Amino acid sequence: MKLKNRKTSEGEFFKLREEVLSQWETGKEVDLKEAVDYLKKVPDHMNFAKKLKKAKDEGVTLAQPRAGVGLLDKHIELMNYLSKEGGADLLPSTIDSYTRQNRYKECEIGIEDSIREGRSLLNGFPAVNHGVRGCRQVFENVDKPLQARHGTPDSRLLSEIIHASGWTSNEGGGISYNIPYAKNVSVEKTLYDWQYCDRLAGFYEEQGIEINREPFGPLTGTLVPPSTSNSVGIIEALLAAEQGVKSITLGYGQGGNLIQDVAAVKVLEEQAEEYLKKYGYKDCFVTTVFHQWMGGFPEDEAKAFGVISIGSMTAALAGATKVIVKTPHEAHGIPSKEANASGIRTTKMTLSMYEGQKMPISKELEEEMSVIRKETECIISKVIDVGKGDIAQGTVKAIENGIIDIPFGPSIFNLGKMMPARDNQGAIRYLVPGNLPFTKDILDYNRKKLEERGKYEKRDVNFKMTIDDIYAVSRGKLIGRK
Amino acid sequence: MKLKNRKTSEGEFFKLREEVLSQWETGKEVDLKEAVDYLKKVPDHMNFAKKLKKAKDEGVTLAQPRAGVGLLDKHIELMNYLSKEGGADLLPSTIDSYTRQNRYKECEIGIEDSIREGRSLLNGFPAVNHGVRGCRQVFENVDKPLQARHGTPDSRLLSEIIHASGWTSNEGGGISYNIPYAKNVSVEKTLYDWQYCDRLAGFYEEQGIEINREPFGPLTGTLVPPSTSNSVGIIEALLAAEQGVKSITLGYGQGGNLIQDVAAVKVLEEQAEEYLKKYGYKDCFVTTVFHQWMGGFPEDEAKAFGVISIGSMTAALAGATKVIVKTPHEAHGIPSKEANASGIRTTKMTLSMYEGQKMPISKELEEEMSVIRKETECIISKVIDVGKGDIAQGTVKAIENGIIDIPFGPSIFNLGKMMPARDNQGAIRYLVPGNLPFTKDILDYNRKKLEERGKYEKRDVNFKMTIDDIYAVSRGKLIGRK
Amino acid sequence: MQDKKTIVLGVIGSDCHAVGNKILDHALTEAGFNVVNIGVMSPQEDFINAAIETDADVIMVSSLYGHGEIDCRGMKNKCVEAGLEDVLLYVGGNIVVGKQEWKDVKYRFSAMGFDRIYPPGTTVERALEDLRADLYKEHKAAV
Amino acid sequence: MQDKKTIVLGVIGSDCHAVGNKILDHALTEAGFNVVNIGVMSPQEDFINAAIETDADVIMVSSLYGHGEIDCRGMKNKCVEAGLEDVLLYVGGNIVVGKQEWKDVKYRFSAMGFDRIYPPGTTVERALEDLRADLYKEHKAAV
Ligand code: B12
Ligand code: B12
Repeated sequence: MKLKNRKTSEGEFFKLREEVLSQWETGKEVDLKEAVDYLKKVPDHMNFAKKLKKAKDEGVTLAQPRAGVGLLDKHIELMNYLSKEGGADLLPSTIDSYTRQNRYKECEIGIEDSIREGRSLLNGFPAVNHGVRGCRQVFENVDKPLQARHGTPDSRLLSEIIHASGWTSNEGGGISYNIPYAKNVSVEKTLYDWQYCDRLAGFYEEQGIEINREPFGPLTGTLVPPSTSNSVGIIEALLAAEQGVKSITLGYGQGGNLIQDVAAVKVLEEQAEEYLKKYGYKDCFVTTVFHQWMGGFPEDEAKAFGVISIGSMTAALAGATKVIVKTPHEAHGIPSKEANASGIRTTKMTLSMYEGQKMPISKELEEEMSVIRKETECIISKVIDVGKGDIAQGTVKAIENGIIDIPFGPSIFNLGKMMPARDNQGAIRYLVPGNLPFTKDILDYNRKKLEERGKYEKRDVNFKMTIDDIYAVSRGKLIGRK
Repeated sequence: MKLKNRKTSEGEFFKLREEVLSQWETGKEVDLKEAVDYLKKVPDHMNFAKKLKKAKDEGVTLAQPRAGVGLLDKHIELMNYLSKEGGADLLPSTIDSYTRQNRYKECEIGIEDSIREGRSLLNGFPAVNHGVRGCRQVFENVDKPLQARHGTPDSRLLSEIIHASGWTSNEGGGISYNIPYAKNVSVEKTLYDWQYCDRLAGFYEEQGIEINREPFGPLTGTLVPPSTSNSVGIIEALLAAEQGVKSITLGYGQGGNLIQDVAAVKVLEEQAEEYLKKYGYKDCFVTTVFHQWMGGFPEDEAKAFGVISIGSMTAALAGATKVIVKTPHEAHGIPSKEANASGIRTTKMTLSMYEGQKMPISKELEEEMSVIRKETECIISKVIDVGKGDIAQGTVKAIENGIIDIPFGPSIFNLGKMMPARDNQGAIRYLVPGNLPFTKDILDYNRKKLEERGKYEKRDVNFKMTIDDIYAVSRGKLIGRK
Repeated sequence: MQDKKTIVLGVIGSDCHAVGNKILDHALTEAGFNVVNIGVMSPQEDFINAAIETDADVIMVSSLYGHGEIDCRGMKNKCVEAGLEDVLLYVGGNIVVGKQEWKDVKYRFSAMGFDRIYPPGTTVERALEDLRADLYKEHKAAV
Repeated sequence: MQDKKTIVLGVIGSDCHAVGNKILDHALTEAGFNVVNIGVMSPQEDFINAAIETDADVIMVSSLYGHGEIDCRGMKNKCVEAGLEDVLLYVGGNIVVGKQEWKDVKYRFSAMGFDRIYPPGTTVERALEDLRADLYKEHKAAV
């Protein structure tokens, strides 16, 4: 394995496939030729990439829940419930945590236990264990496009199985499904494995089948400064594009300051398109996804509805192509299907009240956009720099050195020196920049913003702010004021 | 009765009082001198006017529910529940519809029936029947300032009773509690009766007791163009100020277009202060209240939560001093106390996520502010004009002639020629201007905006749009698209 | 549709909710009925007098504000006394205080003598369907 | 506080939720405990080995992701086998799949041998109070 940002040749790819498909018995159900034929018959309204393109063209924001249970029939029931009772525009299938760790044997146990106890003991849908047969059964029994949503460092087999089953979108990426989700998996390995997933999507594209890919924007969901997650998203977009991916959805997790959130989504789309063009990927179609608040939720359901709505509204005003929906059960556990559907309905109501309404450009919005733009440029150009022009190699080094540093990332490969905190308007700033490659201007700006808050609250600007900010939303406030 | 906009002399006022207090037996419980002593002992945190002033100074938005039931003990229980379980910042007491019509005998029956059947058959708290004794019992058993919220054309006795009981705010006004709430009551009579209520508040102010007055901003709650409701609010503010009222809260009911809503609140405050100053009322303190969506609600509770949140958010971004809270039961009936509290919690969560965040000034916001400002100027200057300088007399004529014309107002004194509809962004415009005294520029602007929508929807610009718009929100959309 | 039927429309009691009333008027008229709209804040007597004067086929009572139960008591009796026993009596809106079990509410109004009882959010289409069924027996539906 | 007590802290199973773990580490250390944090994605064995090596007084297991019930099975037995029968076993986070009746959940984990079982949203203060009660018998509280 020698990681390089260059398109995997068909030869290499097919060699790798053999190994991948043998990782679990259901691998042999995947027949690429037959899969191409199957996918060619998927109607437009069931194709994820096409539905996103249509939404972007029409300027509407689609709503997508997260959901998945262990057993096949229950999962199909759940998907239909969310589509019909919730009004979901796009369907997910959240994959369980054992599958994410490629521990398919434990999935088997989880499935058996779930059958025996009559309740799902798995926290998601074990797609690999259910195989192409099971996944197609899901696809053939729903009325909206399907996407796998997971958090899997090595999702090669999973990707093979879901795409062959008519699921036309796959979430994840070499950074975003490693640092927040794994502890011991090297970045090099994950990037390499995600090149495979991207190459698979690219292969389908070559056959005229549109497959959507979506880097996971929110990362740890906890006080991630926009330029950190935007940089990761853009890098993963460039890596995907190199492997032939055309439909790319870039994500951002709500921070809570309306102007910063709108700015982040706008700059994300703008810079992604610029970078893709700059590096010669001319026919990519970029859409955006806004994640409703990804940090700790309030336990009270009424308050949770407030948090859900505020996210939907921001998504609409930012002009995001879709929004990922939380539920009133978020603080407690995997939601019941009823709670999940109610989250979608709240979201859809909010979205449709603001359909066509966008946040107008103002001095404040421009300033915020410009800050995020500059910070992101610093990060990405440094990544390319340390990679000596190769962005894949650069990413490995950048993470090692803390050029990319994801707050609270559990991975031992994450430097973890950077610390974020909210400023006096609730925007997320770099409190301890660690090794982030910022200019003095940027560092001063971040500091100034945080000092404003310190002064207002008459407190020192330090890590205590970060801790207070982490708890704040679950306790009913955006900013963890002293 | 000769209506004139001039302060009622103390002599006149005390003469009128005798008659007012004899309208129902509880009137004799009011002893003004004793009441002044009672009110002087009300601590600051229980004074409505003071709490509003503090909120405005601190830049926060307070949340106030609507609520009232027929029986005293149940009402006290309800108030405390909303304060403790809901987290209401200010307490209401919504008055029942018989009291609003001064039909105290029917209230008596309603109270008796409610006791017998063990459930409230009245749609609010019959404050006059409960008298000073009952109303003080409420006041002494709650921990937040109290306001009477009603819809009473002649609320003189009600005002006497509530203020003497320590309730330091009263909602209503000569236009806003007539046209939307009454059928046969002349405008002249209502304005006259509300001068009394204002004079009473003014009397207390003279004794050093701050009493807050709040014209009812949303009127019929149904597609009211901002300049219509703002004009009414400003006129009622001027009338109140003449009678010595110092603490004035002006209201606006959410329209649904974010920019228009923010613009409306900002211009309302700005113009009210200008007019008050212009007419020599120099020491008035103006605050604003934003009403969450006042039209037909969706039946689904999850959707209702979305509507509630979007209103809260708009209130926060507009910088309103308080927000009036709806509940997930809105489409069904008077809410249970649990539903009411959950509406408050959703609201408070949303407000505190946006605490300190305001909508920045943009070209779009400025344009909208300027339109509302100009329209309002046209209306108010014409009112003064037809009143030959007397704004009270002008108001009577203005309503007769449709210079002020409230959409769907049930009063036979309302002209009802004007028809509103939404434009392509959902902002409320004048579709049929009736007799509104607008310049050609303004009329053209309104027309142009509506034509944009007509073109987009490929439909004629006519009353069918209005009807579709009336139903839209309860069906999950802001605009009643074809 | 056969002959033009007459409907007396109004909002009962001290109730000022005017929007639904104006829309019902508009829609029923458009659907070909002869609508006699006595408007908001109408006592039982006004409904009955209007029905006598116009030889109405249906009285449609709206109540939104929560006092519907008190306001509608005895109305059927008054109709019968006035010789209007055959005039259909409909009621709709938000006819009781609060969100209650619909079947209980329906039972109580049914016992009061109403022929059709409608829950919050009833569409005009639904009302039209029932009117046609009841008045023209085109497709008789169970209440 | 008397002598310094040792706590082994970690997130069990394939669970990657790191935020609560980092905050618990910070807060327990600040409160004067000797915290041995084995981090996220830790198998039962890692908890037990750490407890043996550091002569721990408490093992605090976090599980957020929903597989807590599967991951915690048999842990008490392994502790006993390793001679750790006296080490307190706490568990907290979002320890089951979904929003379930808390008393049922508590019962199941209690039967598995856990000494203290915490629902979602447990504050650090609550944990500290219990730790002090259990370790220093300052104010013994019922579980
Ligand atoms: C942020 C988050 C994430 C981030 C985590 C980033 C990271 N690496 O840390 C990301 C996005 C990556 C993520 C992923 C997943 N998540 Co997650 N996540 C959350 C969320 C929103 C907040 C967690 C958090 O950080 N809270 C803040 C900290 C400070 O609080 P805490 O973790 O609860 O810990 C405190 C207390 O609980 C207590 N405590 C914790 N442990 C213990 C132990 C003891 C002994 C004591 C006394 C106290 C105690 O003290 C801590 C400090 O105050 C929660 C929901 C919520 N709570 O709102 C879901 C949640 C935990 N996640 C959930 C799930 C299912 C997942 C996924 C499996 C699937 C998915 N949705 O993608 C994956 C997990 C993959 C894996 N292998 O683990 C579920 C768990 C469901 C369940 N139990 O039924 C939750 C509850 C959301 C939900 N309702 O569905 N998640
Ligand atoms: C707008 C509104 C107001 C406006 C009314 C302006 C006006 N003059 O018209 C204002 C703000 C003034 C107001 C005042 C009050 N309101 Co109000 N109001 C509403 C609201 C939000 C919408 C009503 C509306 O216009 N809907 C749109 C129209 C098109 O629909 P509709 O009226 O329901 O009518 C349709 C159908 O119901 C049906 N229909 C109606 N009648 C009939 C009859 C028959 C036979 C049939 C077949 C069909 C039918 O067809 C109509 C057309 O489609 C409702 C709640 C809601 N629905 O969301 C509360 C609501 C009706 N109001 C309520 C109350 C309590 C009041 C007040 C007493 C107190 C207060 N909150 O201030 C006062 C009333 C004073 C009085 N004397 O009447 C309550 C009633 C409670 C209950 N029944 O338990 C409601 C339900 C809100 C709530 N949940 O508390 N209100």
